[in-house]
Amino acid sequence: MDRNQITKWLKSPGKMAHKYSLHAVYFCTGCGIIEIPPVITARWDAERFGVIPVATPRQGNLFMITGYVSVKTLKAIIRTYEQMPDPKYTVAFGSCPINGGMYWDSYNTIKHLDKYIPVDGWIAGCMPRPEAVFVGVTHLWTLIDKEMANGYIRYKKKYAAYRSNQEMALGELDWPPLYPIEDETEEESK
Amino acid sequence: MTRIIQLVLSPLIALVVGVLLLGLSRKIIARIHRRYGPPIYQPVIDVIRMMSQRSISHGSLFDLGVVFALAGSLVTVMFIPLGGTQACQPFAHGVLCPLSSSGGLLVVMYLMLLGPLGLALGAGDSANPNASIGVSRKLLLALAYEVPFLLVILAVMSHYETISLTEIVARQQQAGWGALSVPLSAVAAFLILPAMLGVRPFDLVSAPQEIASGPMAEYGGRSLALIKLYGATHLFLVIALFVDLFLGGGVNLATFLLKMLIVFMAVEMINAVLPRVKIEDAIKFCWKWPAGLALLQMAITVLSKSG
Amino acid sequence: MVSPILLIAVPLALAFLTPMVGLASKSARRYMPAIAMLFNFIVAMSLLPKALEAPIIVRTAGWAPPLSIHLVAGPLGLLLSSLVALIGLLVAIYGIDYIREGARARYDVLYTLLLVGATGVVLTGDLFNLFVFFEVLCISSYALVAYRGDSAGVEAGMKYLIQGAIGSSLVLIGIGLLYGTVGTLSMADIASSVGSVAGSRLFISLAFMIAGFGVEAAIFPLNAWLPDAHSSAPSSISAVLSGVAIKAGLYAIARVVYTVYGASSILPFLAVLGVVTLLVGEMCAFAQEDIKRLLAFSSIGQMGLILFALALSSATGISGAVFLIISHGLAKALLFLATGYMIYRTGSRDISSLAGMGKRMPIMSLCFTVGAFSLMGLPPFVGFASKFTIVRAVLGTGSTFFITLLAIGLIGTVIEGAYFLRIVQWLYFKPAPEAMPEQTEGRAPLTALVPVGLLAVLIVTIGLLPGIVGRALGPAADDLLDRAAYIQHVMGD
Amino acid sequence: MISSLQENLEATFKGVKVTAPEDGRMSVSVPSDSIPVVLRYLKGNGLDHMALLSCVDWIEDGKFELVYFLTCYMPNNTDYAADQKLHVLVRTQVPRDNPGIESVIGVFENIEPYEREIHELYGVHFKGHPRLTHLLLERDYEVPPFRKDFDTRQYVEETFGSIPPVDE
Amino acid sequence: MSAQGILITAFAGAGLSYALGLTSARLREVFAIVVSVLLVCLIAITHGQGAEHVYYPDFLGLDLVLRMDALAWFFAITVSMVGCLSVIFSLHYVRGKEKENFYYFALLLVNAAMLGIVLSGDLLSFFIFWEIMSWAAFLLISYKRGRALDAGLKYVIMSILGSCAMLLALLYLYANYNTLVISDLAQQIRSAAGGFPLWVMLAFALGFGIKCALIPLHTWLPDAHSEAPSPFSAVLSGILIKMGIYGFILVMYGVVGLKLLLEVGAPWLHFHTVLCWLGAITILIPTFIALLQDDAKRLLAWSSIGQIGYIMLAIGVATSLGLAGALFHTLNHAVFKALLFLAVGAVEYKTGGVRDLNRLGGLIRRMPVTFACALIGGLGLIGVPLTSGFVSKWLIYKTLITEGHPFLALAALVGTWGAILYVYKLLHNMFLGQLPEKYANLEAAPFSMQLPLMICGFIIVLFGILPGIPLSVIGGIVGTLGFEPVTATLTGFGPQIGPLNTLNLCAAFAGVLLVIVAFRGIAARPKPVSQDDSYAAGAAAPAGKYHHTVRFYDPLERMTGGYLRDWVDQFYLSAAGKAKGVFNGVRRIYTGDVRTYVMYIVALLTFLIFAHTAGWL
Repeated sequence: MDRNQITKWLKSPGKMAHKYSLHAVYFCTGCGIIEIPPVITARWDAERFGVIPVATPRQGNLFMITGYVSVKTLKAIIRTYEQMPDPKYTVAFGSCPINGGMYWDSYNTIKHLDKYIPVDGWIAGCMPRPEAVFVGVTHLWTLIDKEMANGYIRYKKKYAAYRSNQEMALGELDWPPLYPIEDETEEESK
Repeated sequence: MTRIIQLVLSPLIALVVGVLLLGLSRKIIARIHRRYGPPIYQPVIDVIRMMSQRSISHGSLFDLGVVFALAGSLVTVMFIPLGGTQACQPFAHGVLCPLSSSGGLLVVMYLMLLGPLGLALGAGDSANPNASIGVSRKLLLALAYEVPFLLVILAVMSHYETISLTEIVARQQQAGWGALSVPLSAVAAFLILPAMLGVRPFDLVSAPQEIASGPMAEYGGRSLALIKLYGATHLFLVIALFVDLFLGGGVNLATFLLKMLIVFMAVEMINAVLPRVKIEDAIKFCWKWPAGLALLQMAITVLSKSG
Repeated sequence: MVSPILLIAVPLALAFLTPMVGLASKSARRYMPAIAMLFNFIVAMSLLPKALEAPIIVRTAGWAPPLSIHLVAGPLGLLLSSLVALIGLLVAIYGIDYIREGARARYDVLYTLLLVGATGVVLTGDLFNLFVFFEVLCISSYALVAYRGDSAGVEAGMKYLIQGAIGSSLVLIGIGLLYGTVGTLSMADIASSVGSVAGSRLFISLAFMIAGFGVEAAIFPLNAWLPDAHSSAPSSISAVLSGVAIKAGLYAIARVVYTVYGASSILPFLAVLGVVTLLVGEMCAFAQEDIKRLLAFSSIGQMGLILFALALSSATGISGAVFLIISHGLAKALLFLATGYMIYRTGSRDISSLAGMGKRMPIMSLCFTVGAFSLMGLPPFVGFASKFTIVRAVLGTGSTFFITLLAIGLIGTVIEGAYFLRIVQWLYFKPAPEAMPEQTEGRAPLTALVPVGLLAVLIVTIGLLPGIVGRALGPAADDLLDRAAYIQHVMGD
Repeated sequence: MISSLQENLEATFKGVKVTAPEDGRMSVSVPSDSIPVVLRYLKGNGLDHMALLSCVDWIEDGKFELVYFLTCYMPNNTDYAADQKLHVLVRTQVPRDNPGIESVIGVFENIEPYEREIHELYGVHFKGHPRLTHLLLERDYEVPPFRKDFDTRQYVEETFGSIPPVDE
Repeated sequence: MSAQGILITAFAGAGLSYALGLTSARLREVFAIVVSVLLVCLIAITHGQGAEHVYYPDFLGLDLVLRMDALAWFFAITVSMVGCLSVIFSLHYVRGKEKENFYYFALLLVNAAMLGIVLSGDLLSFFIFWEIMSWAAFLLISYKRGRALDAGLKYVIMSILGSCAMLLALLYLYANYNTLVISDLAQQIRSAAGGFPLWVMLAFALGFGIKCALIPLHTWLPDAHSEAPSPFSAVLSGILIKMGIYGFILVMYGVVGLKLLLEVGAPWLHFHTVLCWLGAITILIPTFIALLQDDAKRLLAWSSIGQIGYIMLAIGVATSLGLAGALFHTLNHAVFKALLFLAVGAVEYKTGGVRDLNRLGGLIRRMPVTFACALIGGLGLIGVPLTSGFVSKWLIYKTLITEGHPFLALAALVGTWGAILYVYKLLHNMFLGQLPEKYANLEAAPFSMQLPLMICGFIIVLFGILPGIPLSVIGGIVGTLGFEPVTATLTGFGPQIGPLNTLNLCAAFAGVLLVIVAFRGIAARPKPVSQDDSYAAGAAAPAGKYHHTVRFYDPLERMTGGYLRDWVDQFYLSAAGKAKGVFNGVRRIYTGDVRTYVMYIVALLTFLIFAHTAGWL
């Protein structure tokens, strides 16, 4: 927690600001809806680290996906992710987004979330406890410091692959691609 | 020369104090919830973070509306005497009222409508139904609290028979606080203070749960930063006006800020605990109790003046 | 020097000559009324300037007043006779091509006789002579109303005949009573000796005369014949009836009340009667669907206003009344003539069939609008000048009784404005029903356009330059009001 | 009271087997084509609440068994005392190869989502249903997932397994 | 170039435009514009010349006089300017419609008649031009067929009623002072011993009140405005209503004079206080009704009535500041309302006649210039500080508060907030929000429509920042009308009236704006994005059908909608219905049976004789 070191602020205000003002769009799918409120409210109080829940993706920079991701919810997750302003970080909670977790063989859940949207941090646990969440947040700080939390850059560079995966999982998407995709032929030839 | 300094200084003070008050409000709410809450300067961090983000824009009016709102509220601050009695003496006594000599309270009232109007125009252009519902609620709420607010201001003006704010402050220095001479208006003003600030009991304009933070639904990045700053200055503005009208405006800047802090703490206490009201009930409330009190006070002052 | 007697003698002669001319060539006969009226108009206009100073007295057979029947061509008489001549001339031109079916010979004779009667009523100085010309006027108008011969025409004519006959008989009884008490028939003579006779017998004769002339002058309870007569008569006839015949009746009442009796006590009653007639006329007009009945009721309304103005007994009041007589004569004739060909074109008389006429008969509709605006009293037209003089006269009297009556009367003009403008809207702003076949032969011939156009031009020019008629109004009002001068003129030399 | 329902059920409809109601639950098995008639009859007799529609996959004898759960809204009909709440299970058999049955949306409108769910997960086609579209699943399946012969692991392997991870 | 010359050119222009129109459409349009612009220049030249001369010696015994003084010049320049703008606007608007000749003739005739009213030196020519204006406006209101006919009829019946009342009052003055020339009429009235009769003032008030739509007499305005063609409704609500105001000022201050005016009416309730309260009510009720309207032009019509309330309030206060405020607000309102109506007209022209606020949206993307001008007009109407509306409202409020009328000031201020709500509703539902499919490729309004909008916008901002230009003229006028003149520096008011300096307000605003834009420049420029890409909780917004605001202020409508129906209008309509019933009743008198007719004749005769014997006659 180097929030009060002025030199760091002066050197890289952007990074420091991102570290200590993580406005979270917590997309509560699955069992996250029960686990996240204790993180935010009085007992564990995420606000002291600057993490506040926000109403719309436009205002946030942390995207929390808590719990298993069904095929239908994936469409909403992609849409929300694309509507967030640019330096944005994604944290997946629980084992289900990692590898399908308990629903590893279910026909209706997404097994590996990072095939569809870039994920910066994983917090294991079949719904991690609030302390684990804070450990995750602090790890995210270090990632931001070391410039490794660059999911949004990967998404921009590899957008064609992500887009094709999404279309393979969901069939035809009814919103235009976020970044211009050069057509396939020229992609293969490069 | 000193006027130029004051011209630059008063908006700056407004910004800084406003932001700190916002941070303080989150701290107070946290303390009431028996949790630590973010540091006082957390809004500053939020603003820096938002400035470093690259968001979207729905058209030129979408961006300009917010700039228009912030500029309006900053200019309004210049018209309000921030402490000090003599009409615009130099900075020596911490007196700050650069432009209040040109136009007085009428200009302040009109400039105060620039902020909500600018934001409404910007949000309107964002083509999001949440924003439109938010704006419609904002304008209706404004109509609701304007009736008692105008009654209050007219009562004060006819009590002191002047439209210049500095004179009102000066008269209060000798003849005692406004709250004592026009008590019912002070109570009415305090009742509608949360509505003017858009805080908890009347926070239906930017209700995060119902309409995804209303007009700010589509704003992100730097526009959202400007909106936060506008919120801060608007907060400072309203409380400064309240202090000037009813609490004698403070001998110098320090006492003025102290009085503002007290009023702000009172409002935050209410804000921390009350749930949100529906728009119809907000209008009914504002037009019933505060308006009634203010009307009564106005009748009393008019009778006492003409009698 | 041309004497006023020619004004009556020549058209009478021409009237009786028409059948002979008819034998020679059918088409020539149609022009006879026009020639008669043209002659009359020229003579009247030439005599008018001389008559302005002093009325021209014409004695038949040179005897003294009690025996001789004499004409008194004062400024009022000549002004009205020139109005009669002018309207008669224009309607005659209009009638040349308008009347096609029916016994054309009878039409021309009766038409000229009607106008002779009107001129006679206006010019005569003798009471019985007044009655004779009045009868000539009424009988010819009964016949002309039934000219069409269809059931509606005959029935309307019959009703008009019955009421007219009763009216004339009342007038005759009145004259008889008067002759019994005074012993002479010349108005001036009666006027000079009226002062000496006891009041009540005189009043009864006055009452009879007013009731009698009132039938023809379309005063409120007595005017029941007018709507049917005007709506079923051919348009040219209803134009003349509204333009001229009613006014002759009104002139008779005025002459009787002011010159013969000098009775000032009955004037307030006449004023009230006038306003009642105005209101009833306008209200009924508003509720009408048939265009000609509407115009007929509007004539009743305007008659009420003229009666009210006459009852003011002030110089400006009377000149206002005469001005309104002139402006109403011109405008109402214009309206009837214009609707004549519109009905002929659309085939039906109700207002809804007038939709879109503005496009199909532009000139006719324009003139109709000018006439309607003039009747409503809107500024650039002659109606405004007359309404303005009347209102000025009423306010000049300063008596609250007359001012309140005027206020009620003005409500009547508002109603009139409402229904006339509704018709104007039908004309211009309602789309023409496509179903209406595009009749080409219905286009109004030249003989219709000339009179209508001339009337419209007259209305606008007099409206803009009221001085033309203004000069004659002053002496005309004095001629009516000033009994002593009238007596002195007639009896003196 | 319930027994009277049992008699006249057997009386009115032929080919209907009614098992005696024990602990408030009575089951009626009905041929598939007379389902709407029976349901309308029962609705007329106070069982006006269609609680649930479920389906059982008897893969051995090649049939789906559709079970309509009927019960009554207590407040507005007084025939049944509070403790006598009666459940009626109407069962019917549908061939497994091309399962089709008449939709009862005319009798109970609130069965619409249930019929869509059964259609989506078992593939039973309800004739006359206005909107037989997807309710819970996003993708189309050639073998509907709730059927016993649906191999989930093999499906998961070839749908999700085939999606390549996005390499760094 | 005297007043007579101006009038001749105006009326001749109207006539000639009709004549030329018969030959070629282009010629008529060019001629109409040339005449209008010529009129504006002619009037501008005659600034400052006070001339009074008889132009028609003996019309029915009175001579008609034309006079050109400061008040007349002020109104004349407003009339000709707005008239010229509406003619320019109607080039494209009317092209292709039928009866164009008639339209241009009637429009130029109305403008000419209004110039006549303003320049007339005596009450008779004032009345004549007043009547010509009324029936010419009637012809133009019912130009668009359909519902316009009843609107036109309702307008014309009320205006005839008003002019009858005015005729009575006019001639009463003539009867008492036997002159109608305003200058010497004023002297005689002031020197006359007795006070000014109240009923004459009430009759004048009725005549002018109907024309400028005060509360009980306003019912014709919403229908007339929403049915008239847009360029004419700009003229109608821009300047035709102001003729009522001009009439009030002329009679109250020109003819009767301030000293006498204060005693008109009962001692405990003076005429001008009643006028103030009427003005206050006229601000409140129509503004809240305007809030709930769905048709753009009807909303603007109700807002016109509201703004007229401001002017009446300022006139009623009878102080120099009040009158200056009233005159300045008259000019401002003419410009705002002309601009807003023309903007609505441009949108209506482009979208093929759609005015319903619930079906429009997002036009800012297709018609940015129209939106910008409409925004400036809207802000001016509200009275936002950098627009001319603010200065005139500031004047009105200042005089209301210092004269000690807090409740009137309250009505005015609440009216301002009502104005904000309905201006925002107009701008939002028409221009902001999502662009519907069918307007996706709508191109901008033609230049001939945008030019008037831009001119009006420029005037609003110019007079907002430098109010001294109009205020110097208005100060002079106030001086001539019997008050002490209002001295105004170029940028506001000196210390003695109450400090207001618009220039440092504008400088402060510009400075802060620059600082904010610079501060905002630090961050990255946002990425423009299409209108469908808006947050909808993760779901993709269905294109097109997604977002039209319907019943924008629904909560308020549910609360106050019931009370805000137009009671006065319903009362008039029911009265008209009863009157029709009475007319039908009266028609039954003529039963069609001869026997009853004869009975009538005999009845009259017996009545006459009986009355005589009873001694009445």
